[in-house]
This record gives sequence, structure tokens and C-alpha cells, in this order.
Amino acid sequence: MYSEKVMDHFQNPRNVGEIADADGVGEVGNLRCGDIMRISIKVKDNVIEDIKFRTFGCGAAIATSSMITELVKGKTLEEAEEISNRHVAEALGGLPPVKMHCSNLAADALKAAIADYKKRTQQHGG
Amino acid sequence: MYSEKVMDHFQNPRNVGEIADADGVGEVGNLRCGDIMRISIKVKDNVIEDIKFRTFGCGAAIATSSMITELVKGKTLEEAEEISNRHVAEALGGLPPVKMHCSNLAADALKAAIADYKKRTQQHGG
Amino acid sequence: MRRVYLDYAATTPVRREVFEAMVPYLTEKFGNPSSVHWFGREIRKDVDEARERVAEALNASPQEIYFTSGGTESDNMAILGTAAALRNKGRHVITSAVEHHAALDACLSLEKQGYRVTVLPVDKYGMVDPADLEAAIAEDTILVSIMHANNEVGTIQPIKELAAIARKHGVLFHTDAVQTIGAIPVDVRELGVDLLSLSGHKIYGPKGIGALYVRKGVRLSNIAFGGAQERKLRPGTENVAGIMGLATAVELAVAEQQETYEKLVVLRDKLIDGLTAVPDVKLNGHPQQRLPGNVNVSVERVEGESLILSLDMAGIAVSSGSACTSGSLEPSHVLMAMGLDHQSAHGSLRLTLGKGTSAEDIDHVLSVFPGVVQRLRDMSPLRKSGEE
Amino acid sequence: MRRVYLDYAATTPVRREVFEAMVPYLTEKFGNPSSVHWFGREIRKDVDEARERVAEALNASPQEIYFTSGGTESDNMAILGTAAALRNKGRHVITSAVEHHAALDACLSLEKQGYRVTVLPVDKYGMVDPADLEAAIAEDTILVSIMHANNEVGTIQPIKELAAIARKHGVLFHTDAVQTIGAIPVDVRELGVDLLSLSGHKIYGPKGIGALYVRKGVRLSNIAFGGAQERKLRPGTENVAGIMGLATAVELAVAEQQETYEKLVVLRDKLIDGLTAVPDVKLNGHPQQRLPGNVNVSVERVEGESLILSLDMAGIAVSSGSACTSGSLEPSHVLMAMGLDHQSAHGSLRLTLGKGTSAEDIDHVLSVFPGVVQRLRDMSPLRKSGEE
Ligand SMILES: Cc1ncc(COP(=O)(O)O)c(C=O)c1O
Ligand SMILES: Cc1ncc(COP(=O)(O)O)c(C=O)c1O
Repeated sequence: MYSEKVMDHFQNPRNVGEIADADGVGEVGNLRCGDIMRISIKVKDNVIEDIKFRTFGCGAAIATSSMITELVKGKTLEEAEEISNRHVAEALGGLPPVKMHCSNLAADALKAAIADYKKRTQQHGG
Repeated sequence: MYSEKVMDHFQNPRNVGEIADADGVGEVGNLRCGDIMRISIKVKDNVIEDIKFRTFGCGAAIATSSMITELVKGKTLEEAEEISNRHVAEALGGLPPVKMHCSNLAADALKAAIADYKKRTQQHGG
Repeated sequence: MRRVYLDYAATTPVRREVFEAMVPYLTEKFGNPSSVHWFGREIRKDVDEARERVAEALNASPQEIYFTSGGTESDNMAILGTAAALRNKGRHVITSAVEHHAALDACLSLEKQGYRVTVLPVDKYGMVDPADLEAAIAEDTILVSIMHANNEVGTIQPIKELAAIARKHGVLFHTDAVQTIGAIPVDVRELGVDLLSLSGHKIYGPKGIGALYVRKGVRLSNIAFGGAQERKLRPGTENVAGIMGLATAVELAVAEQQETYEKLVVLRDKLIDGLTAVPDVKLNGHPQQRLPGNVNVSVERVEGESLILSLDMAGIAVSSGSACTSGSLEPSHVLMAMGLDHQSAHGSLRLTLGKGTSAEDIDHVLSVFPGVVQRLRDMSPLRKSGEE
Repeated sequence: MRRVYLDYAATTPVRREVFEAMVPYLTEKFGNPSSVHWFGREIRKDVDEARERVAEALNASPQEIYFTSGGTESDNMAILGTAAALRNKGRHVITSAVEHHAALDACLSLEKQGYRVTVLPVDKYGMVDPADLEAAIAEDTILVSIMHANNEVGTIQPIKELAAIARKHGVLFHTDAVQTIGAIPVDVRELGVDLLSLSGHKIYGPKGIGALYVRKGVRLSNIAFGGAQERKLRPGTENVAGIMGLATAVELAVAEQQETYEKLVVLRDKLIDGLTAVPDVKLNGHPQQRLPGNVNVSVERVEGESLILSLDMAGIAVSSGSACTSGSLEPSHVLMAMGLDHQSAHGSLRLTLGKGTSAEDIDHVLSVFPGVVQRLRDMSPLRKSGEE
């Protein structure tokens, strides 16, 4: 069902946890659908310096969370924002069709975290 | 499907043929249904002295024809007339339900032969 | 006693390779393909692979293959499934008078739901006339179902031509290829059909497994309800061992089709010649457009079941279109549709050849047949006009 | 890696005796039971005998047993077949909220044909209240379908009592006994049911075969069309090997039921105790009226599929009522009907025990389980109220 890459990320998820003094936090999903993802980011000079996730969800949800943290670490915010669900799924060597909605969640959580960061810095800056 | 008795009568049918100078002949069935039976009898002193059959039909049709000739040989006409489909089927150790109509035919053919004999003797006698 | 089996159209022995392909799935490989864990995933992979192999043999793609419990269910799914899916498009279905009951009765069952059903006639060889199909197609026609070759008389229909007519009118075309896989070429694209049924046990596979080809883009409604198996179209835990057996059977049947055809045609013609050399024995079905393994004759003045039984007692297994073998009073609807009279229909005999058939088998049958016929004719009240 | 299979409710391995009962029918005994000749008669006799053996095991008579392609088809035939046969008597059907989809969806499909369908609720243990059934029966009720025991949570329904209520009102009663044969006593007369479904692959038999008990005098309409097999109710060449395997499987399951029950209950309770000793792990289903091999727990703050996968990586095969295992977004309709909140329903885990399960297996699972749960909880954004 799942590719080896998915299983690797599920089994050895990268960047699990919560950044204590995060610059932005995004949480998406709900219990009804059985998926909740929280991504926290540390940003320095417009670059995502650190990123961590916590996920309640199926194997695909955990793997996509893990994969997206790897994909964006060290990227600028603009580069990170361009990462789509498709990119995540491709990086994982594909996902079963019924699982595509899980990869949506990961990109959405990242976007929410960046939006949160921007809101905070605007507040600070403006 | 068929009992051993049925197969025996099918394989070694008794009294096949036609009595040349028969006292009565009965033929029942039609090609539409795929069964035709002809029974000819020789009667002496109210007793069926000889009986022969010819049958176009399935295994059950042939076996019931053969069996009925055995059952009635040497019987009086009254005794012969009492033989029912059920008797023939029972004497054969039973017939598959879908084949019960074949045993009807045998008794009917015998009845027709006896009726023919009676008609002829009435004509002679009256 | 020497036993000769000449009823390959009724069913075939499971071939060794098929049996061996099944054994692992009746022993250690037992998982449910729907399970997420290793035991299930292992099987899912194998079932997917089997689907690919069946697809490849038919020149279809794997997503176009659905596994069923046999030819009957495939026919039912194709006909009742499309009829339900297209009920708002139209309610007219066309079939032929010589279909297997699995297709014919499925079509006729639609009448109770308010569909019109046209049953096309056949000629004396059992052949559908494409002009009749053309004429029968109406505004509200949604489906045509005509079998690839007939199981009783072996007549091969001009499916490519018939399917083209349906396509021209935007009407779906289903064919029952249960008797043709492995006998003549079956290529879904070449035939141009939208739906095609097959069954395992006619091609040296197991009983109780079949498949339905559904061309991409053709939508069926469910005729059964339950789990999400077979892309939600055919619920129920998959008959995994059956599927693995079917894949091997289809693959081998198609690979060996040409060779089988050439071998059987020779034996078939020898058998036809020998049987019809007996007086008043006539061939039924098409003399040329005929399955390589099918022989069907009418033996005048003799009823079919009594012939089968007599041959059986001599160790020869054949079948008949006689009413008495089916438990009804009417003989084969196929023979009647071909215009045979009742006597010929009741006196029909089907001998079907297959992998195990040898020239010696044919010789044996031909040596036994005349005596058996004579014996039954002697017992028959029917006489040749002029006789006795 | 040590592999522990705890998914016997999904499917079971074919037992040796069953496999051996099947082999002759996948090799030399290949005839079609409908054939008149020796090759067919030989098989017909064996199929009849198999029917007798299944009947005897259920305390039914042979004419009351119909072979099908599995539990799904049995459920469909029972429900759709009686509904069609009694459509002029009434168009109201009653079922429960925790049925297998093969029964539930078959019932619901009738709504499109103008039937009313009442879906009875269940309590927090998944149990139907007989008073609810009594209240739901109306003038036009024709059928009640309630399963003998649930496949997900193992709750055993009071079928005898429920069937008696239906009988009192002259309403037919169907039960899906797919999960109960061999686990608890199943006697059709004792239960007082009119129709009862079973499936081969849940009782160490093959996949793709099942049976339906239909009490003498109960009339079903055909839901499939074709040949005259199974007394014209279920067309299609019989899955002979499957039938022979099923008969052996049913016979052995029933013969060993008591012994199996006693063995499994001990292991089950040990497993339940061990799992629920982990904080925030709760048992689902009835604590007493429960299948001997069923354990179903909700693991708070962890999603079910991730649990299955983690256990699978440790060699332990289990299943889940999680939405993510079914490819839908909604978790198990059974757990939801029992009133579980979404988190508990998504975090459910089903472990089902069977013949191969040993005390060491249970120990192994209990040694692995806490670590797996901890790891996933560490990864989860959900926190116990009061935590972090
Ligand atoms: C032409 C044809 N269609 C359908 C069937 C039914 O197939 P099955 O017996 O697998 O249901 C058969 C054989 O019985 C057949 O010959
Ligand atoms: C309670 C119940 N009913 C019906 C079925 C369906 O049986 P089958 O898979 O043989 O179609 C199952 C198993 O999947 C089941 O557990």
C-alpha cells in the first residue's frame, strides 16, 4: 500500500516535537476526520531554521508531516510557501489515491504556521 | 440421479418390441415433450399374457416402460388398471422429482392399450 | 472401463499449473487483501498482479478487470449493472435468442422493471444477422448483449461487426466470451466491445471464479452491496485462490490458443464426419464459423438423454440439448431458435473436445456410436417414413 | 521476525483438513454436477453430501441449505430475495445500526425501490434492545435482519429473543452468523431464525464460498439469473472445491466450538486485561456478551491506522475501525453507533484471536504494545487534559 519512503518516514519520523519558543505555529485538521497536525517553525532572516511537527493521524499523515519538515528546513519562506501537496506526495514516492487528502493537510499546516509567523511579525513590526 | 433399478431397466429393458397380432395398442405422449410410448398387449381370459413396448424418451421413460411391462405381465386387466404412476416409480426405487411425469406416461400408455383392447372386444362381442 | 470425456464445454479439469498457482493461497498465504498489515498487503500485491495478467491476456488494462464468482455473475453484472446505471438514458436492451440463460434471463428480468427487451432471431446455423441488430436499435437502446460463441452449437457470432453497429449508435455492447477464451482469439480492443464476461472452469481453471471486463469510462451500478472490494463494484472478500488460478488459466489459454485451435479442429472434423456418416444424423450449428472443440448433432428418432445415458454406460461422457437433461419439458431454446423441429431438438447430442482429447478417443466414440443409436432406434416407436 | 496474527475476524488460514477435502476437486474430480454422465453424477453426489453435512452442523435439513459465493452474497440473497418475494405483502424492513455493510447496505438499497427501512439503535455496548424491535414492527414489516455477533466489537445479540418477537408478529427473521459459527453455538431451530448467513473464510475454510440457510416454507425471489443450480435460486456452476471445503470447515468448527470457546476466552481476557492496563486504553463492546476471540479497544490520542502500522512493523497483525483503514473519512459506523466520540472511534484497535493463538503471542503483544502507544502519543498533538 505505502511506498518504502512513506514507511521510512512513518517509522523514523524526522523533526518530531514542538519548538518551545516557536516563531509560528499552525494547526489543521479535526478529530472528526481523524487527522490533526501541528507544525511549529523557527525563522531567521526569512529562512526556516527549525521546524517540528506533531501529528494525530494515519501512516500517510505522519509521513507527509515528516517529509514536509525535511523539505522546507533551510528554505526561505517564499520557497516553503510554494511547496504543494503534490510535491510532498511525490517526494514520498507517491501515496495511495485514498490517502491524497493527508498530504493536503501537511502543506496546509505549514502554510498556517507561516501565516502565524507573518501575523506575529507584522504585529511586532507594524 | 437414477437408482440402480432404473439403470438396470434402461440398460436391459424387458419386453421391447411390438406384438404383431396385438389385442390392444396404446400410444401416448408427443414429440413436443420428447416422450412417446407405445404399448401393445396380448390378452387371454382377461389376463395380460404378453406385453411389449416401444419408447422414444429419456432414461426414466424407457425404464418406466420396461418396468410396467414386468409389473402387469400375467395380471388380470382389473389388476393392471390399478397400477398407478406411483407404483411404477416405487418399483423402480424412486425417480428424481423432475422425472415424475415420465412415470405418468407409462401408466397412461398401459391404460390406453387396455382401453383399445376393450373397444375391440366390445365391437367383436356387441 | 475406458472413459472418454467429451464434455469440455460443460467444464474442464483444472490444469496442473493452475492447481499449483492456487495451492499457496489455500495454505500459507491466507491474508485478507483488504487488511492493512503484512498478511494482507502480501495478498493484495498478488491479486493486483493477477489482475494485470488477466488484463494483458485480453489486451485490456488492469483497472478494466473485475473478478466475479463466475460467468453467470459476470453476465448478470454487465447486463443488470449497465441497465441500472443508464435507466435515465433509456430502457431498451437487445440480446439474441441463443444466449446462455445467464445473459438471456438477466435481460428478460428487466422487463419486470419496465424495460423493453428485443430478442434477435438467429438463422438455421444459430447466427445473428447484423442487419437485424441495426434495425432493432432505437432511440432508447442502452445495451446490446450477444455472446461471442454459443455453448451448445458452437456458432461464432460476428462480434466485431455487431459491436461496431452498437458503437455507431452510441450503445454499449456486452459479449459473453465464456466459451471463446483459449478457443479463438479474444482481444477486447480488436473486438471493440465495452463489456466481456469470462469464467474459470471452462478454461482449465477452478469453478466459482470469473471476470468481467468493463471498458474504462463505462459506468455500472452495483448489483450487490457490502464492502469496498473490486473498486466498490463487487463486494465480498476476494476468492484469492480462485483469482490466482484464473489468472494462470487465462494466461495459458490465450498463449496456447492457436495451437489448441489447430489440434482440435482436426479431431472435431473427424468426429463430425464419423457421426454424420450414420444414417439420419445431422450436424447442428454453423459448418465453418464454429468453435474448434464443438460438435452438435441431431440423431433422428432417438431422444437425447437416452443417448447420453447409453454412451455414458459405454464410458463416454457427452451432453444434450434434450429437455430431459434440464428437467423442463421444452428442449434447448438454442436449437428451437435455430428452427429445429421438436424431434431433432430432443434428439440432439453435444460432444465437446479439449486438451485431453486424442484421436483414439474419437475412434472409440465412433466405434461405439452406431450400435448405441441402433439399439435405441430399435426401441423407438418412431419410424423413418417408408420403414416398417 | 516473529509474526503474530491477531486478525482472525478478517480471515483465517485454511486448515489442513479443509485443504485436503478440496484437493480432489481441484485435480481429478472435475465434473460439472449438472452433467448427466458419470463425471457429473460423481460430483453431484459429493455436493449433496456436503449439503447434508452443513445442514446437520446447523441442525437444519439439506433442502434448507444454499451455497453462495460468500457471506456478502448470503446476506444480499436473504435480504433482497425476501424483500422482492414479499413486496406485495409489505415494504418495511428492520435492521440494526451495527450490521456488516453486506446486510446494512443491502437493506438501505431497498429505499430506492420504495421500501421503508428502520435502522435500530444500539446501546454503548453495541447491543440491540428487544423492546426497540417490538416497537419498530409495523403492519407492513416483512423482514428483520440482525447479526448474531458483531465483527468489529464482538457483541453477541439476543437473537433468540429478537427472532421470537419477529415470529410473534409473523415477520421473517434473518441473522448474519458469519462471525459466530465455531465461536458460540449456532443452531437454527434453537435460535428460531428463518434465514442465516455464513462464510467459509472466517472458519478456516476457503474464501469465495458461503451458505444461506432458508427455513423450509420461506420463499425467496431470485437476485441472480441463469442456470437451474441450487434449486434455481442461485445460478452458476457450483464452486465444488469451495463447497467441499466449506462442509469440512463448518463441520469441524461446530464440533470444536466448545473447546475453542474455552481456550480463547482465557487468552482474550488476558489480552483485555493487559491492554487496558495501559493508561487511557478502554475496552469497546460488551464485557460479557462477547465473542470469545474478540478484543476491541480505543487508545486515546492515537489514530488507529498508525497503531496498526506500528504493530505491523513489530510483526503483529491487527485491524482497526479507523476511517483511514477503510479509505473513507468517517470511522467505523459500528463504533459511532455505540456513541463513541470521534477520537475514540479513530483510535480503535481490533485484535481477534483464533486457533493459532498462544499465550506467548499474547505476552508478546503485551510487551510491545505500551512502547508503540507511547511513541505515537509522543508524536501526537493531542494531550490528556492536565498534561503539558
Ligand atoms: C456461454 C456461457 N455463459 C455463461 C456460463 C455460466 O458460467 P458459470 O458456470 O461460470 O457461471 C456458461 C457455462 O455454464 C456458458 O457456457
Ligand atoms: C459479520 C460479517 N458479515 C458478512 C461478511 C462478509 O463475508 P464475505 O467476506 O465472505 O463476503 C463478513 C466478513 O467480511 C462479516 O464479518
